[in-house]
Amino acid sequence: MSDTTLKPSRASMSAGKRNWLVTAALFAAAVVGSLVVGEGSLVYEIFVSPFLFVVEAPDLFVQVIWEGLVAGTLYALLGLGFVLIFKASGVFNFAQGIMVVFGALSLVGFYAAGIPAILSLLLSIAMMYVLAWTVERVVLRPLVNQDPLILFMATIGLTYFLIGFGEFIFGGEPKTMITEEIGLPSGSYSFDFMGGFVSLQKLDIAAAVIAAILVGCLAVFFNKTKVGRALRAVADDHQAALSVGITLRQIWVIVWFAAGIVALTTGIMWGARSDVSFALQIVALKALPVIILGGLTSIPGAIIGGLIIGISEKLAEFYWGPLVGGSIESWVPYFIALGFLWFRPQGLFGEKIIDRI
Amino acid sequence: MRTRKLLMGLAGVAMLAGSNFVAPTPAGAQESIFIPMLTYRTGPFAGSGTPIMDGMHDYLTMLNERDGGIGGVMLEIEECETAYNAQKGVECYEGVKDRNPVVINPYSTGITLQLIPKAPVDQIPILSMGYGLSATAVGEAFPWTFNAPATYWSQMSAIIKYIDSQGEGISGQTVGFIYLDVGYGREPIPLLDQLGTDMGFEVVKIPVGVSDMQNQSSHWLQVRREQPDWMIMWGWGAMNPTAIKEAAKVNFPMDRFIGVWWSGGNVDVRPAGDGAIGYLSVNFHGTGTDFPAIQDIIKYVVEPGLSLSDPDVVGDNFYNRGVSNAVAVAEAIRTAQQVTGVSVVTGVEMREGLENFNLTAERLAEIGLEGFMNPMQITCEDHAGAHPVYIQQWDGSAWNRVSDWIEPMSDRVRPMLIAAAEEYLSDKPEWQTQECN
Amino acid sequence: MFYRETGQFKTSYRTDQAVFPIKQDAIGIWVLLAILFIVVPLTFNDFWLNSIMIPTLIFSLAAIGLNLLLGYAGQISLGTGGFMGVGAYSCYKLTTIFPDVNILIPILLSGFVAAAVGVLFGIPSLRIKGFYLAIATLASQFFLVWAFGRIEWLYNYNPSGAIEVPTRRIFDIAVTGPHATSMTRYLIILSIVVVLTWVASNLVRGRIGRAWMAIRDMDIAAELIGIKLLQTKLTAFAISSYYAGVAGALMVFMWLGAAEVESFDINHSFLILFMVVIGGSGSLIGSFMGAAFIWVLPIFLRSAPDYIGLEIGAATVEHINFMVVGALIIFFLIVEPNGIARLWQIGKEKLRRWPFPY
Amino acid sequence: MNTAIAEIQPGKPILAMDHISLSFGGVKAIRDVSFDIRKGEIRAIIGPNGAGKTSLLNVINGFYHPQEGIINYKGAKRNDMKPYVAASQGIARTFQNVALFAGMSTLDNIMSGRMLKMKVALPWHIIRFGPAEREEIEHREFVEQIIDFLEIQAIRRTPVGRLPYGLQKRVELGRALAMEPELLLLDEPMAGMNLEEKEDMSRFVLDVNDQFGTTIALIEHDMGVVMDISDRVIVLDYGQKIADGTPDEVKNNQNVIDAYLGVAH
Repeated sequence: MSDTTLKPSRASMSAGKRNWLVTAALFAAAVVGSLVVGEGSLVYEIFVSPFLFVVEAPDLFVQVIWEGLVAGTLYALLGLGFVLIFKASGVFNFAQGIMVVFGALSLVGFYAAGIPAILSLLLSIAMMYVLAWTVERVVLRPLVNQDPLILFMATIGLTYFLIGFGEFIFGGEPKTMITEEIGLPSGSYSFDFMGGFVSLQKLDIAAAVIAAILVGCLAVFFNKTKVGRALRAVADDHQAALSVGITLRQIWVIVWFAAGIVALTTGIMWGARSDVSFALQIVALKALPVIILGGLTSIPGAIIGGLIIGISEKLAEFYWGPLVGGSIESWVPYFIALGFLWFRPQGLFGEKIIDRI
Repeated sequence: MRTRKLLMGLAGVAMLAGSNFVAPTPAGAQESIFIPMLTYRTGPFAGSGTPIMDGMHDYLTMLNERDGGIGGVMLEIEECETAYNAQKGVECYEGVKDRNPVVINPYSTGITLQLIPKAPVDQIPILSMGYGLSATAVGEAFPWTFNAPATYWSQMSAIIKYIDSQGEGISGQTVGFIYLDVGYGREPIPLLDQLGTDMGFEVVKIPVGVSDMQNQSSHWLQVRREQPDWMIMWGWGAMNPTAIKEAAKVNFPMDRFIGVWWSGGNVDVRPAGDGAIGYLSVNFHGTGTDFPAIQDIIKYVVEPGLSLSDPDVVGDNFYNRGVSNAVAVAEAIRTAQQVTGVSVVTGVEMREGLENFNLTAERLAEIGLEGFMNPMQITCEDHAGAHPVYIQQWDGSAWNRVSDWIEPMSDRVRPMLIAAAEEYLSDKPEWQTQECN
Repeated sequence: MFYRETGQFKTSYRTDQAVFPIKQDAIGIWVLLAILFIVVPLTFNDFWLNSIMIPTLIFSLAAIGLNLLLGYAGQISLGTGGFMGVGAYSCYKLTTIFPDVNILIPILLSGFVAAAVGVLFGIPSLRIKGFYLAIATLASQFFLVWAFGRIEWLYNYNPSGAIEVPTRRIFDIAVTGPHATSMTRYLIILSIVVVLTWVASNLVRGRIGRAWMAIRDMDIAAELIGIKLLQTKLTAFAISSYYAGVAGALMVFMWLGAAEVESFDINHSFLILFMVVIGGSGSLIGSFMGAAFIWVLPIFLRSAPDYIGLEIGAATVEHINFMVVGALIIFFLIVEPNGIARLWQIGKEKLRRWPFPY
Repeated sequence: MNTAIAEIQPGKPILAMDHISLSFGGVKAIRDVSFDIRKGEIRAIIGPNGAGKTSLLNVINGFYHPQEGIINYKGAKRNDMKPYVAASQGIARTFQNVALFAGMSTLDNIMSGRMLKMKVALPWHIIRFGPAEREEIEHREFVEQIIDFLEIQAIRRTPVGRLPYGLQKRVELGRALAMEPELLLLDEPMAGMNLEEKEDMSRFVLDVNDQFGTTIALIEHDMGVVMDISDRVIVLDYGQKIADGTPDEVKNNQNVIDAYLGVAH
């Protein structure tokens, strides 16, 4: 090997040990706490009562997990958009959130203009392509080789622009997603479960299925097609990508387009769950803890990160939120991500950050 | 390099232009009544805001078009966009305050809170109609702030009264309170807690953070766990339709789910489709277009294309909310003209007008709004008036009134308002109060 | 011609290390201060003072804080809004607990509370870098905003959940609350900002600034020349948060007059970050230019249609505003990624040589 | 750390490495290497690419911690010394790929080498008056001497990122010298230089050694330079020491010749 210098993993070794110690300490505290301090005390409320309730109402527990899974799927889709772009172009694309809104709005907008639903869907996909092409031409190309922070800022600028542009065209008021028109199911399956019931929304099931199909398509695209392989190559080596006969510019358009399709899908799903409004981009912020948890460059990371964040935030809000007055979902995901990052600073699946000197 | 030069040139031009651009200066001899509107047609709350602003704008424009203003004086209506952002709101206020605005409608509890202390100094009354700080209903303590037709506390007490009147009564029941986790949503909590103790019902509070407005699944599982008998919602913007959808998802009975009057927009219930049928919300004015005044709006404003509103939205609940607000402003101006004898009224006269405000049933009929609202009176002591409200129900396409006018529990609310006002003033020794006789 | 340093020879290291080694710059800054302290208060109306000068100064201060962290120490933070909130709430607590103490003392002390919180949330910077750190700092942003709403003690159990600024006087002149004139408030803010800017420039020119820049440019090498990373990064977080805290306290006490939790939301963090990057990261002057640009541009745009006599609805103006601001930000980043401060510097270089091009 | 560190007499070992091994995961970078560096000498470390030379320097200044073996510096065992502690005990270095602070000027870069010597506390820096200013001027004077010594007066104010490679190397040496090190580690100080620059650099290295009595350990590929300026040479190959001695001894060592000519092991 050359004189490249990998930092030995002293930190992670001791980190493992520390991790174990913390777990042990928490466990011990829980046991001691539940023995020493009785019902109603803080320790009891934190370490015992939620688990008792899990046992008491297993149907709710399953329901919470399911809701977390669905939210997690959508977070994963949001995160996927970020990761696709970051991996191929090193751009941390803050505009992913507004792209979600923009995609959903154009779909609803086309439909409202009297275009049939399926044609509207195709047109909105075309719209995402136009967006990708324009972004590459107007924003990325002049900023090539700039500092990542500058590119990040530029995507915030893009966000502002798209907010104004979207509201200018579609108006600021919320719209109803054309759920049935594009063939999404409504209603729910309910079944009895251990003395209670679990209800699964058909829409949520569809969301999970569509997300899985989308991820599958992306996987095929990346692994089986020439363009896809070039995209993977570009992350490692720009020269290699060029040798396949695809320019960097084309690759950027393609990844932004792919991220646009992911955004459109997310927009449809989330829009169907609530409504299509500019407030949706606030939800998109939830993708941030997801991608740092999974690793900025890893597609599996985004998916697993999304599920971890989704499930754990719902569990936290449901079982522990009421203890501190609720609404802890806004910050819990970040702390979960921080916890993971402390032990793996590059995220679960991210490329190892190597200190070189 | 050339672009750099160009940019520097541009910067230079911008600076020059900037030096010329002077803030709006006070007009000399004023010939119209200036009514600034702080709007939010953008941002996450635009869905609720836009129809309100349209309704308000259109009614006032209609007065200009049909009657040539009020008392022969034209109204100058100007919008300033705040996007529900408190800082932009203050900026808008600073921009208009030197132009003798007759009244400020802040349209955000956050902006209202910032303007309350400024109002007496700048002598511009604030009309926070159906929102803002409940305590400002105490006229002695807040001479310049008005929050008719009722405070949030009055409204909450009316909701509790409604619940109490249904079936077995409220005692021993559990009431869930889901609210947007900002000042607005937290406002009614003290009263709710108080009534809970007094009337023997349990309160379960479920805050929804702004970032989770459209992500409420865990909140509604909380509801499923606690199994409250009733749900009350203090929601706003994108939170409302999401909550209604989630409520349907957990099979919460819609006819036991009551929204504040800001959670009763048509845009709030439509996305939930059939799931929203049966949902209740509080209101203090009529919906639909079956009022002569609203027909006039359509005739003089909407049809000539002077309105920003989608014609379909005219008559929607929030559109009519805006109309009711405009009616209050217009009638207060008229009262001010009568009381003070000044035709081009400004803030000082307007305050008189508001304190002598008395919108009788006859007057409502006169202006083409018979039965649109309950008669409304504001006095020096009571700047809100504790007016009755009613409950309406969504049937899938329109709102239907399902209750009589419900009087709030003023005997309980008023002492709490006075206590809150006293507390507000406690650390403000220089606060300007007034005596009422 | 006039901007030339020829003939100014430094005879001691002290003069060589001065803030403005070129004489014209030093004179320029005194003239500027004279304008800001004397001409502006006498000539500007309330709108200019309240809606332009005061917010620009306050945001400049916050931007300087973030610039110390981002531009000098190289640590990205998206938690500025939260830290401003810590300053505002601490100031509120301090002045309501000690109502008779001169209000300037709580304002300046509240920065220390923000600094302490900043250090706490700066700890992850030890292991996490770049965008990972940026997002990790969002933890502080969201947690703090949540805590401001949830801990009722912070807002003295007000039913409105907001903090309302009481009137405070210095020598019988109202400096906060509704009775304080915009001129008084402007002068106080200006004085604080000038002093704290001077302090910042002292810090960045000395040992501490060099340590920050060293970890920014190459943290491993910095460690190898004897810089303690943890201590240096945390110092940067502390001082940066101090500035943000004081800016937050000033924002509520000297500008807004009351504040809800939302006054410190994530949009603020982005706003300040914009100011730093557009102004020029690693430049104190840039912080002022960025703040002025980002704050004044929308106000300018909003009143522009009036001046050219166009009738456009307020909402449409706001939409166009968003588009123009977004487009201008991208345009600026393309033309000069190092910010307005760099343009300023290039302009000065040109001026030094003028009228001889080379 | 042991604070009572003995003064080492010239000619006695200032640093002794005893059976040092370092590995990353499964890869062994250094295997069982022992050698010493005597005070006042110029010690060269040579070897083919990937021989573990830089890793060895990284071990010496505490960036890596060997899994096995003992490091003895100035009479004290110090295996897990942190880099900044190493720096504070007089070990300075330059890097194979220049590790300057690109955004800072030459002056600031070299001033940063004085960091450890500057003690004035934060409050004084805030007002930059009295002690802080005096200290700044005092160290500035020292740094100006280094700038004169390295003949880089003209680039004092230039951000180092804009300097050509040769000058950057020189600035980096300046930064290391500003630390007034007892042991100076130079990682390929002449890489990528033309003949003239190499001569200049060699002169600086010898002058530093002469004038300040600084002990120097350097990695260098140019055999001519190594043979000219070093007192003793150690040769590494595949992480193992294959020779140790004066330049002449090493030159004639069969292992060294094999390693450099690539004879199969």
